[in-house]
Amino acid sequence: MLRFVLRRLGLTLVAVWGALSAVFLVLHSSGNPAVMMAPVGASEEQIAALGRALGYDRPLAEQYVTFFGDALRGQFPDSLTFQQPALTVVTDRLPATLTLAATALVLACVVAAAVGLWSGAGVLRGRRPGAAREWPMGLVFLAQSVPGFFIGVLLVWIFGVRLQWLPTSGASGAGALVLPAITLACGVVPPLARVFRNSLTGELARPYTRTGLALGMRRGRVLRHAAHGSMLPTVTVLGLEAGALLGGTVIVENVFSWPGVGQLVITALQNEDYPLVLADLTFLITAFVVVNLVVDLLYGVLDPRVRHSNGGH
Amino acid sequence: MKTDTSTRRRRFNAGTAGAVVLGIIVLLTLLAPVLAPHDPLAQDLAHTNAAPGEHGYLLGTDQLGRDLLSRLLYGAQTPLLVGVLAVLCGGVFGTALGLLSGYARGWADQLLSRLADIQLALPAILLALLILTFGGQSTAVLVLVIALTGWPAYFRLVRSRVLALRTSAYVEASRLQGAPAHWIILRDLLPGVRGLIAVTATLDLSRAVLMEAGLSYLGLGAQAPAADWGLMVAEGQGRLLSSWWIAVLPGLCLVALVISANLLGEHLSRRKDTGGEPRRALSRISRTRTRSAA
Amino acid sequence: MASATPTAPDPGGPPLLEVAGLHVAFDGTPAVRDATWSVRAGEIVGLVGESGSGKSATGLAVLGLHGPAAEVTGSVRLSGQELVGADEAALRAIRGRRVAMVFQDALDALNPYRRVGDQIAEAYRLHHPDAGRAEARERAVEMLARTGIDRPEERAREYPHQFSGGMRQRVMIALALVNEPELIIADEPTTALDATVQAQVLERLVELQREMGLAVVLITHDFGVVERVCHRVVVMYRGRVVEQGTAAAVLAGGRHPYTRALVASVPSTDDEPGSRLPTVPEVVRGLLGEVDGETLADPSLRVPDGAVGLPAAARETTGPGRTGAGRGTPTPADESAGPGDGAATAAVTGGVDRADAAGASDAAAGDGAPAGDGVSAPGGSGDRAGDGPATAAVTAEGGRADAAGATGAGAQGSALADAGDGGAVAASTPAPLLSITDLHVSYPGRFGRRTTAVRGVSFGIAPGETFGLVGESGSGKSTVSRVVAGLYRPDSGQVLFRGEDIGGAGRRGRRKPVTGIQMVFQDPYASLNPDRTIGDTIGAGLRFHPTFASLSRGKRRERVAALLTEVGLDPDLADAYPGRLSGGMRQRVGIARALAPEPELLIADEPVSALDVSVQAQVLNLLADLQRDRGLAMLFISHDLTVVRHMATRVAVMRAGEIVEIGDRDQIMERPADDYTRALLEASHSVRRTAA
Amino acid sequence: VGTGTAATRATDSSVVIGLSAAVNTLDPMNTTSVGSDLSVLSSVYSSLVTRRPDLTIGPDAATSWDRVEPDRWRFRLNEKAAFADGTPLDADVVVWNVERLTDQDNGLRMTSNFASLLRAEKVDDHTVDLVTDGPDADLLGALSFLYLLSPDWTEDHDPATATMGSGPYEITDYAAGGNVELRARDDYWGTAPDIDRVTYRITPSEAARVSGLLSGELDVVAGLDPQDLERLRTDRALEVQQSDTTRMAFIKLNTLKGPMKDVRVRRAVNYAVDKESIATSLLGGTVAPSPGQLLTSDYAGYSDDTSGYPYDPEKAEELLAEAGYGSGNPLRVELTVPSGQYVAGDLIAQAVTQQLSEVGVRARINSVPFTVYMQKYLVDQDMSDMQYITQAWPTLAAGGLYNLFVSDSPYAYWKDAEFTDAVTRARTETDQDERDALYADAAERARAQAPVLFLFPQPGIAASSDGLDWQARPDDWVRPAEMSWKGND
Ligand SMILES: Nc1ncnc2c1ncn2[C@@H]1O[C@H](COP(=O)(O)OP(=O)(O)OP(=O)(O)O)[C@@H](O)[C@H]1O
Ligand SMILES: Nc1ncnc2c1ncn2[C@@H]1O[C@H](COP(=O)(O)OP(=O)(O)OP(=O)(O)O)[C@@H](O)[C@H]1O
Ligand SMILES: [Mg+2]
Ligand SMILES: [Mg+2]
Repeated sequence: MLRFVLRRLGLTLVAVWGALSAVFLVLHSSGNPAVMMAPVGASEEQIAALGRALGYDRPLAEQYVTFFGDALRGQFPDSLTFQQPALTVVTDRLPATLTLAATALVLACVVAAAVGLWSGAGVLRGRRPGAAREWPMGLVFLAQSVPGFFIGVLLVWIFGVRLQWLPTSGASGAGALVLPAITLACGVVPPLARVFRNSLTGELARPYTRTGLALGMRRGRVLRHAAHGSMLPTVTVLGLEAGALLGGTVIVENVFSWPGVGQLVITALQNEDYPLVLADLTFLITAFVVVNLVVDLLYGVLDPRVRHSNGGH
Repeated sequence: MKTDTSTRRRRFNAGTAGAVVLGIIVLLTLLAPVLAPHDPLAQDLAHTNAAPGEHGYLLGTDQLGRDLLSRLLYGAQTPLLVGVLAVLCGGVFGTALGLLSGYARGWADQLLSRLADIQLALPAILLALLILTFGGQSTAVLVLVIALTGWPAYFRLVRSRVLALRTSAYVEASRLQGAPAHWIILRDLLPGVRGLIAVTATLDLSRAVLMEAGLSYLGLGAQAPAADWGLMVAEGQGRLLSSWWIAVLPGLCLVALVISANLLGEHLSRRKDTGGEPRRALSRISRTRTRSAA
Repeated sequence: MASATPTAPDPGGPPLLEVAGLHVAFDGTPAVRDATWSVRAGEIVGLVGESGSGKSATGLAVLGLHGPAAEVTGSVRLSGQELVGADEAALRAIRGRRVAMVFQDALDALNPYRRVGDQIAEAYRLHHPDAGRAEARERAVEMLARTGIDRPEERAREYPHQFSGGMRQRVMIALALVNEPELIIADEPTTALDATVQAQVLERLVELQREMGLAVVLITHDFGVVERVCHRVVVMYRGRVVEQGTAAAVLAGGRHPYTRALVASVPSTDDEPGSRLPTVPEVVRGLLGEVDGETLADPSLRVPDGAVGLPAAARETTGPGRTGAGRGTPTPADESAGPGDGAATAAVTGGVDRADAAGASDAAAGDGAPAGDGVSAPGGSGDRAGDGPATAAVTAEGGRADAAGATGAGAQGSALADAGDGGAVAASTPAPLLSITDLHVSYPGRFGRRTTAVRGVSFGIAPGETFGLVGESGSGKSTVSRVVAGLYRPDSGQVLFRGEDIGGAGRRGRRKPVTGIQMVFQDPYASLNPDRTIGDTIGAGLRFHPTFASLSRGKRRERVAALLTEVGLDPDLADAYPGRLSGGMRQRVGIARALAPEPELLIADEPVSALDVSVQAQVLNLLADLQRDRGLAMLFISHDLTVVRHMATRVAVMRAGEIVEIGDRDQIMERPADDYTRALLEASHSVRRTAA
Repeated sequence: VGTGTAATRATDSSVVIGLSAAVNTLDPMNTTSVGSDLSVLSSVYSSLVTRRPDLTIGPDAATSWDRVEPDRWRFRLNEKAAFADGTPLDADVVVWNVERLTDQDNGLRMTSNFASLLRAEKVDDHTVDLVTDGPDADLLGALSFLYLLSPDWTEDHDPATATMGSGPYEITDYAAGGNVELRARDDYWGTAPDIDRVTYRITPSEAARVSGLLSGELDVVAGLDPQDLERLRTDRALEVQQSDTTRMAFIKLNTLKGPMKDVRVRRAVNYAVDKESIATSLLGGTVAPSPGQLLTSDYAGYSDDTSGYPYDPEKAEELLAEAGYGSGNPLRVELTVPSGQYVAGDLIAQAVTQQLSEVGVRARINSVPFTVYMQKYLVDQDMSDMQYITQAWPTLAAGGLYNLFVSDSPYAYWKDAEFTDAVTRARTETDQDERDALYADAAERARAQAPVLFLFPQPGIAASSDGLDWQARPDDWVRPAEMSWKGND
């Protein structure tokens, strides 16, 4: 088990390292960042001075090393637009994003579970998958085909503008959370519901379901056992989705003016606030990777086979 | 097994519906110059924000008085072009690497797999934003960015299938027959992943279209005054209060395009030979990225 | 075999379960038709039949476990209570409580995510709602103990995957018995298990049956099992009950030809080694005509009528499925077992397993000479001589072909068989074709550790000899075969083929396999690329062969057609994709592919274990014929001693990566020196086909 | 106290203000964003003088001032003025702040607005002199931007992330880029504001701002899109205010290189664009086309005499033909527009290109983020042929805005000796009439030489809850201290 954890940890670090290197390279391939960072109207000398101060005149390899050294310690240069440590800017915005993402995730889990169990119950009754009873899956399919921004726009239009039921922007109060959370969840429900449904019906098709019935179990109990069995793939997708959720916040936070890291990264990119982009991306990537590490570790808890095989699946 | 046949038939219909709608969209897009009643860029400042039917504009006009119907007809050009090219690039690249990596194994395989991991660790939308902001915007870059975020799906699927196939009895039989590696890859392995690739590509097309739309929506894809569905939603969303059609109609077109591609992909992936693998994998890989893109 | 001799229950007792006029259909396609049989308390009834005959469908129908997709009509009464059409609640009260089921693959039939103790306890509490958790746990542990699991307390806390196959099956039985039901329906409970383990599990089941006075319906397709444990047998064929009666009576000579054919097609320890096995379709066809006037689903089971317009000569030698030709020439083969003729004889019988339907049915009819083969046709051998290198090679090694021939000839009578065997052994000693010395092979395990699969294996195979390798699952048989074939690199040891080291131990990279060694794979479904035509698959062996590479397209096609013909398939199949083919046909294609590069050594790794009993015999016959015909040396791998005994002249027994015993077939079979071999022998229960 | 929803709000006397851009820094000396950063900070810090809603200059921390010498102004400070921590706001504070501002090494963004300011000299505790490098008529306007920090507090606080001012409000909640919350200070030395609590909600999306207004989530929003005017007006719970701003919208032409070097081409594009119809359709008729002027009428030095370029596509084609462009050799230009930065900017740019295309000019739009745009414009000095921009000089001095067009200005892309000369002379001219005459000359020169494609003032549309008493300003400020709930004293 320990080796498994270490191995996953190693892979995780490699992934983080690679992702950060990619960010670093993309940013540096666009030229001297000092040019972008210098205040408007800055002279050549000022830019050069700024470049020196931030170390952009040094060889790329050296900068690369420093960058990682600093990133490891959570140190990034000050944000240009906010004039304070870039990481602080990010962490200040964090609660908003986490609230939104967590709400959306919970919402998505509930919906996905309902959709999956609905289908599962149908299968257990002998209904064929894809039958009319599976309309929830149809909705899921629809949701999967609608761009997130368009869902947001529609929700704003219907609930914010037409019906005026709910606030459409800003992070104030629980009401304001509803529409962005739904929009964000819409992106996560389809993969989650599908995977849960598919693995649930897959589990139900496995012989142990028949064993359960042959022992005289009620359908509900059989369904519960099968749901337990389908947790593994579901949690895998959940992990990936939790990461995708962070990516999704980029758009949703923009549609709904939600003051979180997703909106921040767009602003930072637009302002070419190089340190802030770095800090923000580093944070998002790390969060994504950590979530997936947690998911990997959850495998062992969820599936005894993984636990005993010391990993490799 | 009759059960299978009948369900397949029903799905087949959904799949056909997808194919038909997709075909219609492609056809309309190709015929746009013939069908469009107006120049998609021509402005009629006297009749801005006209409601559908008003002033002889069948679907109304936008803020600049441009005919929405004409713009919608032209509006799929960029998504389709970018989508198809990106799918081609990502598909060919990912498949080739997947085949080689899966068959040859070794350090190159390790390296590529890590690369794909890393690629997955970067939420696609962020990567795209990064490259488009700092690398400049152009259709070529857009295609590359979308292809770049798409290749791991092909790579992983193909590689894992190849890993399973390479020790399969029929590949071993080919080796016993003395077949060289390239022959085995092309004749034994590639046909084995063909179905997989077809499905992945169809589903990837919807991902690519969604991503193009998402980036255009954020202002990093198609540029004004071009008629592009994603961009049109962005332009029109400020007008939802008074002129909903400007944003809603292109959005619906986008949904129709994506749904049809998805339906087709679903149908293909349910066919026996692919065993639903791509759907599962895509829901792990691309779907999540599509989401983040859109 | 430590068979738990079944004690017959009171024959006069009232039936516990009565199945009458049972029909099960899926979407209008009947799976069970008008089945009527019954079980009395304390009785073990075997439900036998080939795959797809409706055994499981019947078993599931008893407890109403079919989904709504299945139409179930007729009557199933448990102590008089009608179960067909009963409501869920009523059925639930019976399931697991009065009637329990044991399923085939216990790894899947047990919930993999839950501790086995919990599963058994849960099953108990389902029907004992008042029982507390502790009581249920105790009960679970007790049941585990009773089914023969050591340290039941501890093991109750483990998960199914931590159990071996046999253990799992015991858990499954414990699960079924925890509520002390009156009847157990066991659906192929031991099919997936090794012979030795299979014996243990069955034994335990029978013991428990006796202790608890259970009635058991044992679903199986294995007559050996039926013979050992069942009181009565119900034989199903294509959904119908074709015969039922006491086990002894049915096995001794069932009235229904199908039963007889099934019994006859299984190799038996009583058979003469190397004799031809009668095959089911031939027998059925011969005695019954078209079954129900319907076409069979599996084309390999189909007996085509009439000859197809092939040249007369070809018809005689090849006649694949063209039974018209084969059937027309049932010449007795008792004359010529002389030297040089062995090859010819083999040539004629080559692949024509259906050709001798009449002979086979004769055998089944009980004339005491089941091996009615050896359709001698000297003209045929002339034809073959024109075929090219194959025959040339055979002639060149006449002496050894001789030996092989003698082995084949052994079929004719036991007196000759001894001599033949002696010849084979003698011939193999001087110049082995393949010689393996001190082979060590390991696989990469987790965390960089390597697990050793084969340690210190040495043996040799003489040209033209069939060498058998037996051993339980995981003993390393396939590993050896893969190393020999050049698909895997050993850690150390020598693999000399024609005196050349082809093992490549210690070197890096993939080594190029030697075309002189070809392989027939176990799973006929996985061994053919579904995306390539059969002709392409077979032809590739020519394309890359040093000597055949220069052949033109047309010539290559011709050779492919000839190969298809040789293995008993229609040459037109060359343009077909494997999807259309049945398992048996696929295995023939696999054999043709292996033959294409004209190998000297053919490795057959469990070539029949994935096939249905009714097809097994055909493939075994084909292999034996080819081997004789072409003078091939063969490494024949199986976990089934009876099959190995049937095919091989020399046998090695493997266990845990080592060879525990190696020697002459008869010596191993009759005077095993090693304990493990003895255990294997005891466990292998084959039907004693005593003459009726 | 009134009734209804307004009353509920009035009792807790709070307002929610929708801002289109985030507050990026809390250091008032290090930002020039009036619409966001400074609007918020002006409630927290006080300056010597302040610009009132009617654009006149009024007192803040200074009670009175006069020009003791042409280049020396004397300010008398309010003796009660003090920071929130009790530190008095005295002459030393002013001197310290001026030092901080004028020290180039501090790299403060506000510094460039005080080019003429040399130093501050303490006269006594509550009197201070500001010395300029010459007579500067615009100094007072500039000083309305000089927000005063506490020297002691600054020693151990980072003014970018924390505040401690002498203004009527204090910040209770702020996260970089997020919403900002203000609370009225109990111990404010000046007139206590009516509104106790203020929330600035960052709402970059126009749609969200409008729907926020309609749903009552937002009380005040300025800088709305004119196309929403109609919809907003129909809502009876809202009061819509519409005015011209002090910000002029035009399309800058790069006269230094490319086709726009030719004055005929510059005039041609001016004639080719139908400003009237753009103003009507895209800006809801809220503004009138500029009569060929760089200033709006609010600027001191605005000249009423010029006449603009009427819409005359034929004349445009003629001029283009003269310059050598025609169907065989169409004029190709690039029009850069900062995406989403200016009210209706993207639409206006599209309308302009379309109209240009009607006279045979192939204009391509290049839509870029504002920072990228500014980078090219000012740092790289690589402006495209045309670029949409709106400009204003916060102090509302003609000289200030005109200074952006003088030959050596990096903003200009226009080297015109005559214009530069007139502007330079006007700046130091103390006689009001003379100065106006010089500015009129400059205006006429600019019209004739057309360094820009003249458009119209940026429309100023603001909406507020009906119950709120608030006068929208022509400049970009949104100050809660100027608001009160009706019927609430
Ligand atoms: N759920 C089902 N849907 C459709 N057809 C079925 C289903 N289950 C069984 N069948 C069909 O019914 C027939 C009988 O199947 P059954 O499983 O009873 O055979 P069996 O005798 O148990 O074979 P085996 O030895 O392979 O287990 C087969 O033709 C099979 O294809
Ligand atoms: N590719 C592999 N990687 C790791 N271990 C393997 C691999 N193939 C086989 N083994 C292990 O090597 C041992 C021998 O396997 P092998 O397949 O040779 O057995 P076998 O005798 O052919 O068994 P069976 O009768 O089940 O086919 C087993 O313990 C098996 O788990
Ligand atoms: Mg069965
Ligand atoms: Mg094996």
